[in-house]
Amino acid sequence: MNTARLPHLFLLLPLAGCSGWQSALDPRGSTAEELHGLFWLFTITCTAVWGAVLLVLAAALWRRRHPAGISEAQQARSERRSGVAIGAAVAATVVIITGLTFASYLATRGIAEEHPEALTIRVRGYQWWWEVLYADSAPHRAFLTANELHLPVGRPVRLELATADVIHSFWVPNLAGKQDMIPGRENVLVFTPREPGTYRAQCAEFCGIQHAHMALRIVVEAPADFERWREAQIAEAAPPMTPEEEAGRQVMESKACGACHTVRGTAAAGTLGPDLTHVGGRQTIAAGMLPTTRGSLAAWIADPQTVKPGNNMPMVPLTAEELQAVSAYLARLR
Amino acid sequence: MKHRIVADLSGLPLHGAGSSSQTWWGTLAFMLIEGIGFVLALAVYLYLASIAPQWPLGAPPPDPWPGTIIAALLLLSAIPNWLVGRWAEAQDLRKVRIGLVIMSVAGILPLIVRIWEFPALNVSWDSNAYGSILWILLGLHTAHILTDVMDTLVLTAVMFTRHGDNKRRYGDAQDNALYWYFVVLTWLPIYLCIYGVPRL
Amino acid sequence: MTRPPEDRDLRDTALDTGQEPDALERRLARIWRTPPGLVNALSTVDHKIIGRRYIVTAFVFLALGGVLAMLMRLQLAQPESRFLSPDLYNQVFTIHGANMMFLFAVPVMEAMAIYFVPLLVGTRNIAFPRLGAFSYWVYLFGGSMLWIAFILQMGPDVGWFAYVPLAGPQYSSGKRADIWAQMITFTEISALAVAIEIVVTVLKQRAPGMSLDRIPLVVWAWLVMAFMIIMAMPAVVTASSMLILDRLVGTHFFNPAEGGDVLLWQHLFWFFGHPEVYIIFLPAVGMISTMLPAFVRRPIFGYLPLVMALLTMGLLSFGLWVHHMFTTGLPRLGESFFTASSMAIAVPAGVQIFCWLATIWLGRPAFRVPFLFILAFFFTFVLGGMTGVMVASVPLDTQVHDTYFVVAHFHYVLVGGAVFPLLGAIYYWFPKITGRMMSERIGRWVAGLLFLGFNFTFFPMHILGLQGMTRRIYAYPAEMGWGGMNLFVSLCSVAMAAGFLLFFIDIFRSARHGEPAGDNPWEASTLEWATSSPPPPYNFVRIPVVTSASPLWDEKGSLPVVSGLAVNRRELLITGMGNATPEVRETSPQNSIWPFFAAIATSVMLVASIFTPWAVVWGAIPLTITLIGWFWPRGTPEDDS
Amino acid sequence: MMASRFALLAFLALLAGCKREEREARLAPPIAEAQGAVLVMPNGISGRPHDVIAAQGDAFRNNAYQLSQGKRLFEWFNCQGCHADGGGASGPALMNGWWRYGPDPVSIFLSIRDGRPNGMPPYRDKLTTEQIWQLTGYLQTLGASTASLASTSRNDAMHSRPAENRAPAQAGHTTRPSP
Repeated sequence: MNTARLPHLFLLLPLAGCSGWQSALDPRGSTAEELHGLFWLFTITCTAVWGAVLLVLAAALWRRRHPAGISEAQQARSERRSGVAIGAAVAATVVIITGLTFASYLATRGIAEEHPEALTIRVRGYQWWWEVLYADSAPHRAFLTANELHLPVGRPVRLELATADVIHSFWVPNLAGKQDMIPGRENVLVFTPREPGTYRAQCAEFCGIQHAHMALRIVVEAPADFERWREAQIAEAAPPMTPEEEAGRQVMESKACGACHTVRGTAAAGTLGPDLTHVGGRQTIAAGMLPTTRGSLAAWIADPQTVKPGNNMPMVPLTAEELQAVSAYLARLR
Repeated sequence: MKHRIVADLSGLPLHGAGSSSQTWWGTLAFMLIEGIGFVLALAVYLYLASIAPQWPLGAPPPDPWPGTIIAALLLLSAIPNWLVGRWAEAQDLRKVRIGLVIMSVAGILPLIVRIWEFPALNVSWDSNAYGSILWILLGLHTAHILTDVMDTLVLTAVMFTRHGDNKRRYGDAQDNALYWYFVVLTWLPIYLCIYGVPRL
Repeated sequence: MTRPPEDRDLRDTALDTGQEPDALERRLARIWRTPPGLVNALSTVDHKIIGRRYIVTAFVFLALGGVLAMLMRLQLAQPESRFLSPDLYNQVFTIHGANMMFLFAVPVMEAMAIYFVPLLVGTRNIAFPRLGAFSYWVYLFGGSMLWIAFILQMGPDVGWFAYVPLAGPQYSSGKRADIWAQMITFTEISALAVAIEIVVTVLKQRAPGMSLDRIPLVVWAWLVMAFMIIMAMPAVVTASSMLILDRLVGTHFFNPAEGGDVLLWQHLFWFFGHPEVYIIFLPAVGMISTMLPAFVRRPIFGYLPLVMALLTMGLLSFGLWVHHMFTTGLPRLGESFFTASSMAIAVPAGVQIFCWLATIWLGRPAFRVPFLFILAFFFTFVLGGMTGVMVASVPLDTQVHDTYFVVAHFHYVLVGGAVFPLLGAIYYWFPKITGRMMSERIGRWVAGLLFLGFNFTFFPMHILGLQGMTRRIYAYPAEMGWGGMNLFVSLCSVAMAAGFLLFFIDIFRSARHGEPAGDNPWEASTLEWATSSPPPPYNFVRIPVVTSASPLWDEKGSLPVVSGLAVNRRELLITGMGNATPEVRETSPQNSIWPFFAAIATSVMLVASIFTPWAVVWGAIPLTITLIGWFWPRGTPEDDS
Repeated sequence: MMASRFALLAFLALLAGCKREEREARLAPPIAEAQGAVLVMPNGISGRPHDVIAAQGDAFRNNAYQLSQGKRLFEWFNCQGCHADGGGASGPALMNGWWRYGPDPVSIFLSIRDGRPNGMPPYRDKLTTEQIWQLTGYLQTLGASTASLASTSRNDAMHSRPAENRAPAQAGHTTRPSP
């Protein structure tokens, strides 16, 4: 039977998937590393068991003859032997299962440890974007951003996960396992990013029409870079530099934009959509749909329902000049 | 394959009672299904109570009188119910007829009292989760009384026709009595939950 | 109606005069038959006719669900595809899941039970056959409702699990989630009805001598399945009723702001949902245990451990539901308990595998098509079991939960563990149902295409999941690098679809032109092969007597039977629960149109109650009338005693 | 016979539900533009808006998706700040079936878009025309004496008024008993 040879082929395939910026096989954080070890322990053990079962099956099929005229005594003996073999196999199953359960219990304990000096960030899921709040003991140093998380490398993080509407699930496979965001409850996720880089997170619990496009960037950077970023975020929005940008700010304030979005330092103070104070400095817009460029901002504002059908941003009627101006202004907000 | 006859079963009875009757098993299975439904509803009640900051939620405890009267009526009805079961076993048509009429009345009485029990809960189903689960528990039990009363009424009617004097009908009467015990028994934990738990 | 006096209590012994050789057969056929005509077709209570309808309907739903699967694969074949809109895609994956679980997998296992349990235990009809007819119509109407709703853009789009609050009143507008909830009610009513029939048939209608240790393993499996349905399905009916009440009359079961709880839904749903998997899986392994002996030419090795394994799995499956909720932030200690219990179920599953291996080891395998499906089962299901051990671990589950890894896992378990054995069982029992063999040559192609197509379609999904591809997404950005593997998966899924297509072609072809099968084409050992193919309306001319677990192998030459049953009315034997000693000669109901009417009344009530709660009140009136019509005595010979 | 007639009936009933479930996330721009063409005084001095305009509002009143969007906006734009979930506070009640400026959709549309004296601010700069129509559709279900099949249901929030699909709204609106 070639059934016995196929598994080797399959075994090679996972190796192809060992890297990626949203991959559980490429751990870059404390929790993910722990889980990665556990994953290979389980995978190797299970593959061995699976292989053993198929080998026995193949052997059983191979010896298929069994002369019809076998003696009663022989038959009874081989049945007895089979009974013993089954007993042994069951015992082995129990041992393996117990071992794996214990290993997974140990891993759970290691993961849940809290650190007093952890950086606390509140992440809130919305249909279909993420709100990120960097709290601070001094209220004026707290700030809101969206769809992008910056973390200093090596420092434990404590994410407080909540939702504004339905259940979402926060998952950065490179850093940690997932944790749901559930109405009426607050969950906490603790981990330590170990290597700088940009990772991608995605909502893992089905949350409605645009569940597929609810992504989050996680930028893990050196502590100094993180502090610089943080100070920049605390600041109010950059002032417009050109007349076009000035016109853009006026559009932002006078048209429907400001009813939902905040740009700190301007009259736009809506709280229904993502905070746009530093939108130009983020890597993506629309929760990971498009890279942040002036062009993609214009495309998004001009027709959000074609880019991301069903999302809650309406198509605000703007003239071509207004559209140009507002996208120039937003791109400037670094 | 050729047949060889090894036994003649002509002498077997034509209808069995109790565990020899299919309908008895069917009744049992229905009671199991519905019993699990009740257990789940009660579990939901206790689950909601366990996560609530206080219980009952935003309402005074329910007024216990109508529920207590129903409990008393149901417990009392167990006596004629037991008698009907015995008369049915003895295949006494006249007594079964009388008994079933009594049981029809005994089934309708708690339904009438129940009209006052819903307002006595002091909470609406759409006020909060406490009100919702209370109404569902009571509604579920009411539905069971209602179906058993319907069953009793139809059976009573059959008993007064030419189909009445038949072993099968006596079996039905026994199964109906069995089911009524179930309706009575399920009320007790529900009663305790609705009226007892908020007063703990 | 007056009958000639000699008809009263006429028994088969009276027809043994030898003057007419098949007088008994003709008499029985007249009593048990379903006459031609539409009304009679709607009235029949013959378990074989109902079972056949049930099986065919379930396979129609399988084909429809498969079409949806292919639509999804077409959509996902390339990044950011715009072939399906997100709104449509969400309906498609929801209906694919709900359809496969509620309209195919569970019903088809029940359907096989309706057809084969009476034949396997040696009786003339299933218990409460009118309930079976009712169950079928309710199932058909409920399934049709879901698909009609889909055509009308009212298809549920909340996932087959319908988590609140997404499926709740605020976030799911319109009637889509209500359609889902009421489809649940339909299918659960029909499943519970069948479960009762199976329980009573197996416990009380077994052939004399078929004591508990001689029951065919598949019947044990169906018995455990029936009990699991009885224990598990009320939970989902409770949950879906609470959902529909929340949506329709404003109750607050799942509203955290008013004392409700979102996780309550998940607890209730998975308290049903996990046993559900075993409800599908246990009959399938039962089929393997029953088919295997015919292809290795020896009785199953380890009958008792296999029965114990079935019972243990049935029991344990009720203690695992939380492993679907490992990422919801429940207390750690509880999670560890559920890890342990989830892994523990690997032990009885292992026992089964080892017993089958021993059976093959000790026997002489014949590579016929059903046996090929059993081999495909081994390869696929054991792999799915292994990934099952992985998802049972809390920490690992936090990485793979809600990713394509899980999609791969449960398709391995459900397709490998249930559909492959089921297809094997269809090849195995098709000759009994139709009297004709299916093609061995096409069958090998079917098995090969499905086995290869399945593995190449679903194995890469493990890797996709580990690479971060989450479930239930209608599109993914090209930059994720999942495009290549998704295209590969979509291409391979065509092979799988071709396998199913070929299977259906073979069914149609063989039903008309297949080689005549004879009574026992596999020379198998169980009772259903003791009667003709297809079985006559009365199943057995005389009720067989069982003296071993492999009656047709151990009774060489002639089959012991009993006589003395009445032939002037539908009569069967009620036997003791433990060792099947005959207790009563009981009647079996005649055909009736009322179950059909009752099913219509039920359907009207359920569909209307999606729109107004008052439907429960006025809808109850026709339902009551039809039920009275159903149960009102008719004074037929079946009513005598 | 009976079965086929029943099937036909069920089919027709469902067909009627068809439009109610359509989810049009994006109006075609010309339609969106036409929907904004509501003037207070069509002929410059007085007069009623054309019926066609009013009919455009129908699509928003009988479609479940549009109504739920309207409900979301009602919350998002803090209508309850003045109208208190429809019961009325500093602003008038919205669920007693009494409309100060008339019950027709166009009047409601104009009230939202252009504002009204004594405190109702104009929303023309905060909402798009489509959104104002969605809100209008939703408001009409608030005071309905019979609930539309497309009507929204309760919110996952504190319970301050009966669900919109429980009509007539006022009848079911009892004050909560105090503990």
